[in-house]
Amino acid sequence: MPHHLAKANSQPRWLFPFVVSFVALLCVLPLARLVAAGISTLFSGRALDLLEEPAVWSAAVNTLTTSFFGMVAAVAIGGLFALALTLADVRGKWLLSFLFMLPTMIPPQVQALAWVGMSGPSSPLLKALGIAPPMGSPQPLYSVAGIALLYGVQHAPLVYLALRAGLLALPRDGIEAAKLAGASPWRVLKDIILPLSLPGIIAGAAIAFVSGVGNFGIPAILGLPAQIYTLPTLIYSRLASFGGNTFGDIAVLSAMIGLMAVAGLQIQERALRGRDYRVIGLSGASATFRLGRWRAPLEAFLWLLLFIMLIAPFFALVSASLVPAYGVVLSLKTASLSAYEEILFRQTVTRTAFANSLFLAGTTAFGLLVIGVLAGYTLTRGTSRWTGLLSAMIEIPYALPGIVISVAFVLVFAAPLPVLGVTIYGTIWIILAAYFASFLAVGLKPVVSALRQLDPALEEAARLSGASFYRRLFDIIVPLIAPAAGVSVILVFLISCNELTVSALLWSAGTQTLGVAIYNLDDSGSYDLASALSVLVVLMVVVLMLLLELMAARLPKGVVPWRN
Amino acid sequence: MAKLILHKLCKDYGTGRPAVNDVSLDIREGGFLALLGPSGCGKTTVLRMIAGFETPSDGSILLGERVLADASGVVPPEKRNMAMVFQSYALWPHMTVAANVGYPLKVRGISGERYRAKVTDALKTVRLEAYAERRPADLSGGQRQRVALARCLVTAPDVVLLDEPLANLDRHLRQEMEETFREFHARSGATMIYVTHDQAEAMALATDVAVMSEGRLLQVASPAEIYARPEGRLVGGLIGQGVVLTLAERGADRRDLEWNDILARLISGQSGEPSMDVLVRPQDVVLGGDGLPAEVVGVLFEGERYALRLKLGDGRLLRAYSRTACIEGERVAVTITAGWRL
Amino acid sequence: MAKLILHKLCKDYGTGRPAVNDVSLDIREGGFLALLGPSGCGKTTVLRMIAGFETPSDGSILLGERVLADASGVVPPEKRNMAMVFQSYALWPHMTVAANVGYPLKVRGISGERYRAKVTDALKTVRLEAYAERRPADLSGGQRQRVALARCLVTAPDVVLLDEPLANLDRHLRQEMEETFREFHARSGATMIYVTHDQAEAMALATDVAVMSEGRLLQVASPAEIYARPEGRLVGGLIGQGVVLTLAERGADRRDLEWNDILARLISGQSGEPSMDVLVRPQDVVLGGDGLPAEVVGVLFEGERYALRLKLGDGRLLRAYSRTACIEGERVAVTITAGWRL
Amino acid sequence: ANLVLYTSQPNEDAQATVDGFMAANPDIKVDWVRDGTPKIMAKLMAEIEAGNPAADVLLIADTVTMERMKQANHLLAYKSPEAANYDAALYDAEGAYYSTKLITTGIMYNTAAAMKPTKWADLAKPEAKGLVTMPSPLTSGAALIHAQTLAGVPSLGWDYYEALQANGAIAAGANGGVLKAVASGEKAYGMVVDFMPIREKAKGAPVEFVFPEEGVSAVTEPVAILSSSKNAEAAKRFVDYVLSEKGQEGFLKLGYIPARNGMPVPEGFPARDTIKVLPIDPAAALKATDADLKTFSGIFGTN
Ligand SMILES: Nc1ncnc2c1ncn2[C@@H]1O[C@H](COP(=O)(O)OP(=O)(O)OP(=O)(O)O)[C@@H](O)[C@H]1O
Ligand SMILES: Nc1ncnc2c1ncn2[C@@H]1O[C@H](COP(=O)(O)OP(=O)(O)OP(=O)(O)O)[C@@H](O)[C@H]1O
Ligand SMILES: [Mg+2]
Ligand SMILES: [Mg+2]
Repeated sequence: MPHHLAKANSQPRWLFPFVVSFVALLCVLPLARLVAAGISTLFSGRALDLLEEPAVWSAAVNTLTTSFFGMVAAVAIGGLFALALTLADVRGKWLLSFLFMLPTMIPPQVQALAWVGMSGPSSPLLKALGIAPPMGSPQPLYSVAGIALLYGVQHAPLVYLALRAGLLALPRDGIEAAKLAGASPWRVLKDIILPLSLPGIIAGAAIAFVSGVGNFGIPAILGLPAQIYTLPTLIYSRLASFGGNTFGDIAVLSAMIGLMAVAGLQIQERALRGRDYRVIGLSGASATFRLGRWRAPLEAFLWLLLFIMLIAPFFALVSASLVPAYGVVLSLKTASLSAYEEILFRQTVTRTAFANSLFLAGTTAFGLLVIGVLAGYTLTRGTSRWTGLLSAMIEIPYALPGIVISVAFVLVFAAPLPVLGVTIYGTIWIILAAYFASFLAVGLKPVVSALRQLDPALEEAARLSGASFYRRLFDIIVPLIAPAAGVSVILVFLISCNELTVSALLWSAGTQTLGVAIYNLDDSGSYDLASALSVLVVLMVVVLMLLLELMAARLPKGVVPWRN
Repeated sequence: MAKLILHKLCKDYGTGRPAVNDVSLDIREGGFLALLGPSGCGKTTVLRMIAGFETPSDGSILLGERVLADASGVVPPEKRNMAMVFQSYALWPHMTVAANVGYPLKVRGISGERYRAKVTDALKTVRLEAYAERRPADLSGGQRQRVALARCLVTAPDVVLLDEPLANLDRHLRQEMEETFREFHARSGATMIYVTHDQAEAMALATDVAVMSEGRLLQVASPAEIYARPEGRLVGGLIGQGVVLTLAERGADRRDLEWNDILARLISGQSGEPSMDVLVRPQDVVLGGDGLPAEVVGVLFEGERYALRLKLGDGRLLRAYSRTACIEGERVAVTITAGWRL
Repeated sequence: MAKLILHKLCKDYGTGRPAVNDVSLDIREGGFLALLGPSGCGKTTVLRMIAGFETPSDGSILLGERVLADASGVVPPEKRNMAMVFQSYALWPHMTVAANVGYPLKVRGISGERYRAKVTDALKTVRLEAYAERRPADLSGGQRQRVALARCLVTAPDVVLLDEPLANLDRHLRQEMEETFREFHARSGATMIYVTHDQAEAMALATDVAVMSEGRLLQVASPAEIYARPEGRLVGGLIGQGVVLTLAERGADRRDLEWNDILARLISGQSGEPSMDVLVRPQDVVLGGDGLPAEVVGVLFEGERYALRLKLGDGRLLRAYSRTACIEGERVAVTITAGWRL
Repeated sequence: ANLVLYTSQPNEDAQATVDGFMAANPDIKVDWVRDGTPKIMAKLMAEIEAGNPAADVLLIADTVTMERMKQANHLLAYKSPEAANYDAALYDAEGAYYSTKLITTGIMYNTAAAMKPTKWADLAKPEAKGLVTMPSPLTSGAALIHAQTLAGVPSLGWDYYEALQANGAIAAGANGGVLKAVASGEKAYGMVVDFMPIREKAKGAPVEFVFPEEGVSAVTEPVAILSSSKNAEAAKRFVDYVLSEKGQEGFLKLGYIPARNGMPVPEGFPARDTIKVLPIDPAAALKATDADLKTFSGIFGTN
């Protein structure tokens, strides 16, 4: 039966073409269309002019520095939580890790405002302590360092999630062997745990870095007062003065961001190259460290961090939702629930927005899980020379500010689709497509790093048992990378649940998302309503997480990230 | 270096059946203990408690005067100065072979020329000089095991724990490695505990042999002693290839039985009589001459000789060796030159 | 079922030295081939190519008329209907023991009563009925290996590949498992390929023994043949515990040498003469009587007997067995009853 | 197909406008999309680039943007009969766009502030050092027009902005950010559009709004029909409606100053004729935009 013969590739023939065409359709095509729109600019002298503007370069430098230091901060905070909550005998793990998911859910601009409020002249906390700076004193957060710090806070949970799955797959006996070799816990961490979880750390760092590159809310609030522009805020201000060059300009600026993302990817590949993380004879047992007298201080520190990152901004949000107008001091007298009443019972848009966002976030999360597993499999097991290019193509859309993605999607999808003759523009499907493109990188990263750690023998054993590609995917691979898959779903869900800038241009009547609804309320001066809606979103996420908790017993082990 | 004392050691993983149950054992300073026992009897668990990876559910472990583990707490593994070959090797996949082997040295602050010399030395002993820069994933099973061995022997530990360290090596390497252990033991004076399924290995290496079964310690003695004078059916069945015959007791007072004693009881057994267990090893079953008639029911070629299973007239089975080939069904005469009452 | 043919098989991992080099081998339908060879000689690699995990760099693999792998492509493992025990077990940590064992059945669409019966049966053969609901992480090393075994034997594969399947089992289980293999082989008629370091095991089980070294196939023959008539120094040194003596050739025409032949060449060797290699096995070295004088230089207790290393007057080393204890330095007389010219 | 409106009015206002129109024209259904001017423009331009703009009617912040659209031939010239009731400066002579209301930019201050400013010049005084904030023309259309307007006033000019910069004023973000900074007490004074502080004050926020003596700038939220509209008839009726007395009353109710002649002002505002609106020529302003942005950036060091 010579026709049975195939290359020794472990994947079905359609897989690579499928992944390539998915990426081509959703990631490459829109960006190519954007470049085409700006092509006249690119080839006229305008592009050069743009590159000669010092403002562009300083924005590029700001983007790089803020994202880099933001990544460092996120890796430090997220890494600390991941290590403490997966490997150490910290008490209250469940609650700590449960709460640690939530800072991502607080919209970046809200987070930034809360921090400004917390540390500025009007800070209730500082006022109570009597150390509030006088009105008009300079705000230390209005700086590159401030932006980086908030990136760190905002993206630490992403690092935590990406790293956690890798830590769970660490071989227990490898850690034991190092201990017995005489290595102190600190050395074990440095020599064994960190290097072995490098794929997870790098995945988390990359997500944090790229999230910083594309972030708009934080530099808009913290950077602009100090005239610190990053590429997204620069793009935004270019859009504000819309002219004939705008598409060309944003194409050029996007290309710069794309280059940064690709450079980041290169560094990442370099860091991982030539190493092997396959855990031989995966045991499934995980290790723990006894902290002894360090436990109490560490716990206190974790709770303090959590307070600053989550509880303080969340209270700022809650109090903003309870006062009738901005600047009114919250007291029993001034507090009212009218904003909630308005949001819940009078504004019909709220319900639509909840429904839309839940649909979008859920579909994106699970859709990208499927695609992420397939693409991750291709990228890690595949032998094609094109995998490097493919992962770059996947990376770029996430790094671009949402507004660029949405412009690109409008450009491609505003006209009816060829052949079919229908247009998805103006429907919810275009938002979904844009989410798929934007968040593929987020969904993919944890899965790829988990696949890297997997002992190939486990899959081989399944193949020899006669399991076809689909069988072993469902029976072996997915359950084995379940923690990473869970992380991928939760990350994408959280990010797309309060996503703003992608849907901002793509929504139309009836397809508002929560992010759009909050932004529009905020933008039109209804801060109380915007805050109330944000609080409701956070509560909704908490409820969803609790539902997940109830189902946890029926899910594969490790899927629910706050359970051990 | 000092005496290693296990005192009423217990370990229950919470599965209902304790994995280790009330094990008390003194291993003298610089002793070489072989731990034998069927698969799943708790050998690895004992080693893991000695190394400090598992906390005993009960009992204590002492190294000389120093309490390593008891109800009040445990000394962490990194402070015990022990070394171990893991049954699963536990190599670090992100390090090269040389880095794996050198890691315990690095931790001890040894570097430069001395580090390199020691690593090269250790790799030479396990015949892996040429593989220093490989990653564990690119090695064969036996090569991985040898890396684990080199890593274990590269420092000067007080206690060396070996969990089936030679299971994946061929006979030649095995003999070489045994030699290495013996040398290492003599040179360093470390206390060694050696888990193995290969009895010849255990007997050849150890100064003491301990036999476990189902979490309990059955007997500890020197190799010659335990081979010659096993206590109880379990140990008797486990050590050597012998079969256990149930014979009428009938006033036997010695434990060493001779052909006459056995013959008398073999031919005239009555049910209801008090009985005793007698261990008969195959090398004590001699074919030919005028013994009892038996039928060959199984012949296995072992290279050097044939291992036979024989059936006596009354259905009892015996094992024997033969230098020449036999055919199944052949009838032979057997004499049992020695038996040991368990 | 059909003949399995390896034709000029090569595998180079890109390390400079090919792991498998030009191996050609026919395994007859329903044959039971034992693959022996030192650690790292390429045994696992051969199995992995047969299973389809590695693509041969060169050569081809055929099962009867069916080409499994050649330059033009390979049949994927899932279409080969083979089963394998991995050296590293490759158990799925997320499944229970029963689910691990039953997975190949599930893939084949067997469910319900039949599934349960088969799984229970397989677990019974490896004595793990009580562990059906455990996870692999909570098992001992030998228990894991037994799960891998059960998973391998639960279906009816055409070819069974066993990579040191008994390395972590004690002697009793080992014997039982050997028995299981034999039965399975007889019942299913599957072609079996068995990698082991234990020669006795290999000889006892296999219908054919293949010896590899450094990626090359040295000899294939029946167990008795390969033991009695090994070809070349390498195989001779590998099979059995013998030593290889270099003796003057001096017109020897037979390969079976007797005491007289050996003695003559032992006492009057001149340098410069053409020489030959003669394999002398320890069981052929008899102590006592009026042989050559020798000194005991090493004594290892092996339980059943003592393994001695002897030094002849001219410094040549021999190995011998003794039922009684000897002391190092003792002088004995030896006769060599047989030798084999390699 | 439904009439599609792109607007930058706040949500509730947009809904109210559309509701009013549909009540008056029950046969026309309106879909509307609301976003900040830059975003809605980005969306529209991308649609135009893709050759399939969805919008029929635009109702967005400023005439300068409309002028740009007009010069690119994206707007339909329509002579509305209602134009007669409007000051000629408030609509395009060719009928490409019509102002619908006046949104002025004045000064707001936190009631805790030491000085009560009455004119623009007060913000450059030492009392206000480091306490002034304003929206950036780079982010806000209203802020751009405001800067261009003040720059055209002889007593102020770009020198005024230089003085502000020297006095530690910052220019960032949009009007909402200014409102928050002043209301929360982070800053004491801000340049901001009128309706925000007036509404917030009514809700109890500690802020005040003043119309400075020199006069205020205004954006006029013009309405226009896209030349690509497939619903031109309905679009024309929409334009007529917002310019009609009925439509203008709607804006009044929402708290805006109607552009139509002879209309009252909303509560909290001084009488219409006491508000001195500084003039601006959209075409000239458009031409000067790039240069003005550069000047502004030069002063404030933004880009
Ligand atoms: N993935 C790999 N990359 C490079 N070299 C490899 C790889 N796998 C095995 N080798 C090398 O190929 C040779 C043969 O390996 P193989 O695993 O087949 O040996 P083996 O005969 O099974 O040995 P053992 O008895 O120790 O298991 C070894 O020298 C090994 O180092
Ligand atoms: N983590 C665990 N949780 C629960 N039971 C365990 C765990 N580890 C081992 N056991 C059980 O404890 C018993 C003893 O295990 P141990 O690993 O000590 O056996 P062993 O003597 O080393 O066996 P082998 O020779 O097969 O390696 C076994 O029955 C095993 O199933
Ligand atoms: Mg064990
Ligand atoms: Mg092998």
